[in-house]
Amino acid sequence: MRGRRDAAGVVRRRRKAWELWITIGLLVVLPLISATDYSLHIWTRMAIFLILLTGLNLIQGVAGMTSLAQAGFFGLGAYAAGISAVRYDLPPLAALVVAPVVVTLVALLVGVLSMRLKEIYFTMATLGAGFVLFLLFGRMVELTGGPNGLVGIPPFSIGGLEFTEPIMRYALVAVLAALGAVVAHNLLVSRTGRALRAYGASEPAALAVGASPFRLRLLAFGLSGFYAGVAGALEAFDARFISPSTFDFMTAVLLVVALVVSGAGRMVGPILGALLLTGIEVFAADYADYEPLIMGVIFLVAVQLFPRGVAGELAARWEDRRERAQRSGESLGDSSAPAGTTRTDVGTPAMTEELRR
Amino acid sequence: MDTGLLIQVILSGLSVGAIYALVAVGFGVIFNATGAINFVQGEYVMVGGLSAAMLYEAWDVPVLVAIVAAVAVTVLLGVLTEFGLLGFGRLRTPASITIATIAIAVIVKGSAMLISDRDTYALPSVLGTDSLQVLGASTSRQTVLNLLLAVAAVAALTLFFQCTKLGTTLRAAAGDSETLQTFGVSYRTTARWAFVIAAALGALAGAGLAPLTVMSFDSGTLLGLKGFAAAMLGGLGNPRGALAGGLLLGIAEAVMSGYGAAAYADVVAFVVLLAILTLRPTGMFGTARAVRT
Amino acid sequence: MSTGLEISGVSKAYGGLQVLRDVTLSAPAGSITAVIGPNGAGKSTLANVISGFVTQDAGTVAVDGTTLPPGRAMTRASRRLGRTFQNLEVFTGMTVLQNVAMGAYSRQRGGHLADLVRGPRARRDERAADEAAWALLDRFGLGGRADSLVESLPFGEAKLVEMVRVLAMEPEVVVLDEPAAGLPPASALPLARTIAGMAADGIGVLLIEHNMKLVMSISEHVVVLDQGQVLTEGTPAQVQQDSRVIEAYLGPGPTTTEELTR
Amino acid sequence: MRKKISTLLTCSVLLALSACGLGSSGSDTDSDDTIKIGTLFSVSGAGANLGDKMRKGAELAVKQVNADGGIDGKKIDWVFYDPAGDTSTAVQQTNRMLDSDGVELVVGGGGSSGIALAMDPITSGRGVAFIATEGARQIVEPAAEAHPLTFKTTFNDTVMVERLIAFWKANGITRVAFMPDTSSFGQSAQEELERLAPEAGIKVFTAAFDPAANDLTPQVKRLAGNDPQAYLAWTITPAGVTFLKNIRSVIGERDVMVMHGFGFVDDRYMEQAGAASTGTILVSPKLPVWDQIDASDPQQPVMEDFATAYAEEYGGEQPNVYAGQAYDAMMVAVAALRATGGDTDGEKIADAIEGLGTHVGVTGAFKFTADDHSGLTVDDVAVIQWDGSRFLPVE
Repeated sequence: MRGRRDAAGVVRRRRKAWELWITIGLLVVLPLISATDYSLHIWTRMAIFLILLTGLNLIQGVAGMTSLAQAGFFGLGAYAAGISAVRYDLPPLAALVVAPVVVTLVALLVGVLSMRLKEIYFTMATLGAGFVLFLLFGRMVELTGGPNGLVGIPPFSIGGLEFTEPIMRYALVAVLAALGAVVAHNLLVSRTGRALRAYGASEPAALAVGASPFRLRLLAFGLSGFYAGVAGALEAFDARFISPSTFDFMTAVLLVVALVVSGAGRMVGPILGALLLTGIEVFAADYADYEPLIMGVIFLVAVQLFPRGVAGELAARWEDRRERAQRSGESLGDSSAPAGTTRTDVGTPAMTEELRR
Repeated sequence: MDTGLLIQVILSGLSVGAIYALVAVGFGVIFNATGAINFVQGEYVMVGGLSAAMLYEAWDVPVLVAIVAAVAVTVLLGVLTEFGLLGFGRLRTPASITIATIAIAVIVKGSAMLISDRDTYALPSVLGTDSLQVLGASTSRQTVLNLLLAVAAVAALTLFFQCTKLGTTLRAAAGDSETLQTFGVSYRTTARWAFVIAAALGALAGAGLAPLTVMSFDSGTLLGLKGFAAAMLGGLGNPRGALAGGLLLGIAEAVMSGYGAAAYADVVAFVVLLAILTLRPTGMFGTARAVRT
Repeated sequence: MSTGLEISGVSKAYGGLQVLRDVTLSAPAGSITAVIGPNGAGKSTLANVISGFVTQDAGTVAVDGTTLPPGRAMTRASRRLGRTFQNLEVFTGMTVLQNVAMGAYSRQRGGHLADLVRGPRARRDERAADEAAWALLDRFGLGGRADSLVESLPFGEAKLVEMVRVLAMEPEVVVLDEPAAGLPPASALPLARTIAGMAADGIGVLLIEHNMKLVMSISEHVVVLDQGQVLTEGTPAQVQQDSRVIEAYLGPGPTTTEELTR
Repeated sequence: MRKKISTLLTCSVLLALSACGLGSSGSDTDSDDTIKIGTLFSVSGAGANLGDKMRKGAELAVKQVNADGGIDGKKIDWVFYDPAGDTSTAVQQTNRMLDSDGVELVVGGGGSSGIALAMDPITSGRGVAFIATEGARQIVEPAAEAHPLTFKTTFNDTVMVERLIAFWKANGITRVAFMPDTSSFGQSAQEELERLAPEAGIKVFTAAFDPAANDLTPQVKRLAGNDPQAYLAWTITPAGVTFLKNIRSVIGERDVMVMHGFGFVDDRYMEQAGAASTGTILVSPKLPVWDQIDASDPQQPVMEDFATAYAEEYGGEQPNVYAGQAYDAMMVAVAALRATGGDTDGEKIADAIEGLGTHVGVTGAFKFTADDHSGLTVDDVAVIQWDGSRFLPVE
């Protein structure tokens, strides 16, 4: 933190951390709100979604490349952990390490093959990879148990201590989710994170400053795989039973949509997305027949209302007010300023992030 | 070498391939006009087939009338899709339009589930059910009709894109829709025409597929993804490429079912998609386009 | 003091069209060398070859005596060669401070994985880069804009940010690709002062530009490019009298008003 | 002004979604005058058609029991959830049922073996009895050691395969072409057939297919190469119709036996296959041919009452075997509750079910023991044939 810079400089650095503290704060507060077995089960699922979306945010939000492979990687992590625990009797702790490594390697392989492709083609390569993984989960019966799923996964344990109590299972996932959020935050504000975002904003300029697009995006995609591996292993040890249907194409779409709607690229996007996904799952329990239809409508309305995601929209409005305050010397947060003043267009067509990609 | 099996594999591949080709052409039309991937394309096939079968089974309407009505219903759905995507004027980049088509696909499938009450419906073939024996293998007249349908659709579209005014505008839109607007061509009208054509193609594919199997609200999704793989194989946006891609993909799956591990037949489509994207993203006949960064 | 930029025997053809034909020129450190020529003379291609965005068919590009690999634009930064772009290339969605700090990207040693842990060393590197960026912003009067999103700046200021970003790379050589394009006449003077400032810092500036007033006022050496070849070179004064230069720009023979109106 | 509205809308949508996660977690008080029975069937997503029929079967049972006074005066409070074919949703709903809805006994395992397998550890973990309506035998085997509190009212694949092999032997068939789909249903039948057929001297040639396949002629033609005397498909999905159409076009008039597993006993599917389905032989519970069974069979009146009551309740719709299995599962639960006087303790219910002796249900005569938690035998299986308009028993 630089002391002698004026308030704006200092405020900028702390604002980013503010979004990280929201994420960790929620992870701590949720079990305090309601700690029945059922709520803890919900919070655990929410935390697993948070890990998945934090990983996806690195490639989708920061690097600006849509990936439909996250559900496939999520499944690969779950099966890697489940199989090593059930078929090869690996202790759960070791399986929790093996799974992310396996998924990262596969993600790097897919990344090497598809990273040079332009936006939509990269997305379709990830769709293909995700779908091949999903089909293999259902077909390789001796290894994965096929459509019947993999039964008899032991609970997570370190040494003799078994994590069977719901509060302990939540604590395990929440701690890893918080750790994941901190690491993602570090990357986001670091030079690497900036370079990744810079690459999304202007390819030529990023090359000119010496940022290697291929290496950066491969790192982001590999990391998103690592996060999915951790989330998969936790899902395996939490549910103690995994079957292919949880990792299908619809889940891959839901993950991307939840992140885009909540604000890809922002630190607070993943936690909002995780809450949304868990809310939908709980909501779906009551209105079974109409659930797909309702979810589709909410999703379309959200995409139309917020091309840059909820958090993106809220942040943009906050920045509008802050800049107007700066220019006209009003105090920050003076809400009397006229709402919705449009930005001054720079010479080339309006360069909102949305248009630029 | 059992030639009967080889012929049967090829015939089966062509039969399924014709449907993939029709879906692939649909993807191409929308990609040319908007640059986006239309995830609703698979559901157009479902809506076409399902509405034809429901009209036939529920109200005993002659098969041909049911098919024509089904095409009309699907075209209306196409116009609604365009409105749902571009009507609000907020989505501009292909990426955001593509994500919005996913939302609409979920809505269409959800509504179809409610309307069809999760039931399955069948539509008899216009040409009767007895099979044709060809060189020791067999196929159905419906398959021949589907093949003719696919070839005719591709030929018509190729001519349409080349010769008609609207066709050239649709092709130009693929290049740069902003400049097109400066020539007074409304981006919305070209997009609407593109969705009408794609929906009609989808409905025809559905009506062609229904007699071969049964239709349910769930029949569209996987078919859409495989149709996209075929479009990529042939070269996205190129009608002839879509035909070749569809037939080749159908035959590849049939070979896997006939000779390889039949259970993995479905994996073929996505392995092909991955291979094409990494080795030759413009596909076999695609125009060299800025595909790599 | 580095010896600056040397280009020898650079040729480039697109299909049948020979865009650059055996171009040799140099931009010594601490001086401003301009490249002028009519549209289609190959100026932009030259800039792209030097900065590695285009791979030349023949010839070499060297900075401070070391030859640079053809193409591979991202290696230029670590070889201390910076460039700006004809139409503005800035990192939208990021603040002015972040845009300028990106310039120092290749000079920071920290590995990507170290950024995950962001230990003390990584934080120190980052602070150093931000400090340097602040210094540059103050020097060019952009301090107040540090936290505005770059797309909210007027065009002139955005162009300046791009130039300051190049300076943040602490380059030995800078290629300016038509910096004055699109700028109102009033900004020409501050632009000239900025470019002169760069040369004064010992940077070898290669100025590719149409604005004759700007070129002639600040360049020590001018190279005239026509149909991909070096027509002539010399001091601004020599080049302005050279008939071949006038002919290249205005076409052959004295153009009387009658000929024009016939 | 527009921006203000969109902000409010967003926040309300998000809060509403996560809030209802909190709202429902408060558990209802256990009013003592009802018995809470929880059920999961997939009425949307994959297998939706099947789930819908199962829901109606179980619903009919609850209505009948509550109509004549419930169990010793306690009415059944039926809690229903739709996992839409997704296992993780089912796991979460099961937790919710047992933790916050106060469900004391679970009937119905989501309509797919994968879901039932996932629910079993949860219900057993809480000492709650679970009566599944799904096929995979792993749900209840090994009964005594691993699944003491879990039962099911469906046929084990073993029983069906044994009946098939007996039928093939009786008709001198030694070469069979087998086409299972790649679902759990097809997969477990394939294991049983490949285990039991060789002992009976029957050669089995197998080629699987994906339930979403639109053309099975390559597999059929490939198996035809082995000149089998019978073609057997094993699926519950519409692809079974494609199988029938493809068999007719590839095999034509050659007299081979075209057969389906008990998953495909559905007259609607048969009609949709048109002429291609005439003569198809299926192994099945007796329900589809209940009017052909003479009254001496104790199961006949039970099936008749169920069929007529179901048709009355659901506008003349004919029940299929899945509705029958769901109805039986609920009735077995009710019988056990009557035996324990309404006590829903897991062990007591399990002992009661194992002590029911013969419980004549719609699907068959159940004889649950400590080691057999399916309770059905080869005699409960009928071999039926579709004559073009209805199913008829085959001698």
